[in-house]
Amino acid sequence: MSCEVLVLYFAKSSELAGVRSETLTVSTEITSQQLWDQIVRSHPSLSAIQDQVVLAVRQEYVAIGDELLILNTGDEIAVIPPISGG
Amino acid sequence: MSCEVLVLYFAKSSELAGVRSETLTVSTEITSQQLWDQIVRSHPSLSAIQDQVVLAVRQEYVAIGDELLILNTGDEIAVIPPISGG
Amino acid sequence: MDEDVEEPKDFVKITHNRLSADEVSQLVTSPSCGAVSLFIGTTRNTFEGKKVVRLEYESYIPMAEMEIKKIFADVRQQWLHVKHLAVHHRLGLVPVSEASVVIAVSSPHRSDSLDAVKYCINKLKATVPIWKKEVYEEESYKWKENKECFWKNQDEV
Amino acid sequence: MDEDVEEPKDFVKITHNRLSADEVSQLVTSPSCGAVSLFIGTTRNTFEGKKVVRLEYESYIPMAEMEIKKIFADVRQQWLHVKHLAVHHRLGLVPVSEASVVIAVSSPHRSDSLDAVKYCINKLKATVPIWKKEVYEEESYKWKENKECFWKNQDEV
Repeated sequence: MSCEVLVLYFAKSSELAGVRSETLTVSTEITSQQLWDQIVRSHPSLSAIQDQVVLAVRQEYVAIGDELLILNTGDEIAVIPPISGG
Repeated sequence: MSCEVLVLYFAKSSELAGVRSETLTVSTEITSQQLWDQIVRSHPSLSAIQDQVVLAVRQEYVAIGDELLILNTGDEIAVIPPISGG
Repeated sequence: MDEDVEEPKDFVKITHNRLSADEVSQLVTSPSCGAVSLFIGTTRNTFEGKKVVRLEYESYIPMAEMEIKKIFADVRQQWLHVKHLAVHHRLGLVPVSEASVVIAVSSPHRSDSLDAVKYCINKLKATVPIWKKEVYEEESYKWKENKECFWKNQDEV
Repeated sequence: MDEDVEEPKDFVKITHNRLSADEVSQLVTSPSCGAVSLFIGTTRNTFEGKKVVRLEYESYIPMAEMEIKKIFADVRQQWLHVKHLAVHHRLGLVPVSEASVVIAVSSPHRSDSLDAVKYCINKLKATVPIWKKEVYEEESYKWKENKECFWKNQDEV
């Protein structure tokens, strides 16, 4: 089973990916590592920051790793490089 | 030897003394306790707060006690009840 | 007005407009509170000897608002007497010396608001998805990284 | 502008006018500083269940200014990176919810200004000759006493 998620890119990740958002078709059951790997396949330049990012899934932080995600069409995924607010 | 000092009263001490400032003739060598005792003789109602005050001599705090003060005419003495700024 | 009838309020604004310390402090002022503590983050003119000509902030706005509300919830658990909380964060171009963030906390007595405002700015730097790009005189630039950013300091989130 | 060329400045004002957080924060803002911390003391509407209708402050002004400058000297000894310091204290009638004191401290990094502003307000309450008279609804009143007032806490000064 697969679904269409909205992927958002911010700051350096948006510069590397060359887009600010896009729709990606991914499996509905996927680890965060697999999701990240698929994002990097679409935008190989993102591998430059792979040790420095986390993801956000439905606006909640998710580390890149073994955590299993259950995704649905329309879910919002974000690539979050190191923050610098304040 | 004696001199004329300016005594300032603030907050509750000014209400009790009934004045905000006055000139007092005091000896040029005097302990802060003796100075306070002389102030209380002029305004007996001030004895109500004698455990709660300090003095300021030339705008520096001086506890009421054995400290010997060297005073000159024109020196400013202040009676300082507990503060509540901020 | 009885001091228990006023409900605690939370204010979050992420905006492209200039920030005002007076506005944010007035949001949290309460007749039952004797203390308002503010933290104002301002943009600096140098970084490692390079002259900063301007800064630009961007944010994942809805998530940033949620993360700020989580910080507020943490504060209310730790400091029961905190009354109102406000965070205004500016986005877009921020000239040097202008405020990028204003945080205000009110409480009946001062130690709660002083400690809580410190907690808020420390936590905001670690968890709220906002990014600052510093642009240097020679027109190079750098995306900044808070040392508090929580996934920079540990192996796993 | 180089960050070392701007001299640290101290601002003290004891005034009958209304205080402004923006004004005080702007006094201490510096292009070399990323942080401004403020403390605003506001007048409360109740004391031990009694409704406070107004507050009046008075001060031994020249000595209060000197004591505030002593606090600034202490701050500069303890926090070498603090840049500018400002204290504005209001006198006379202060309506409920308005500011009686605003303290602002700037520093390149935030922890210095946050810690220094806390030190300033704690020390101000202990040593600066200013008095607050709370007037209650039934027109009784009380001269307040800070628990920090330094000669209330020890046998000898």
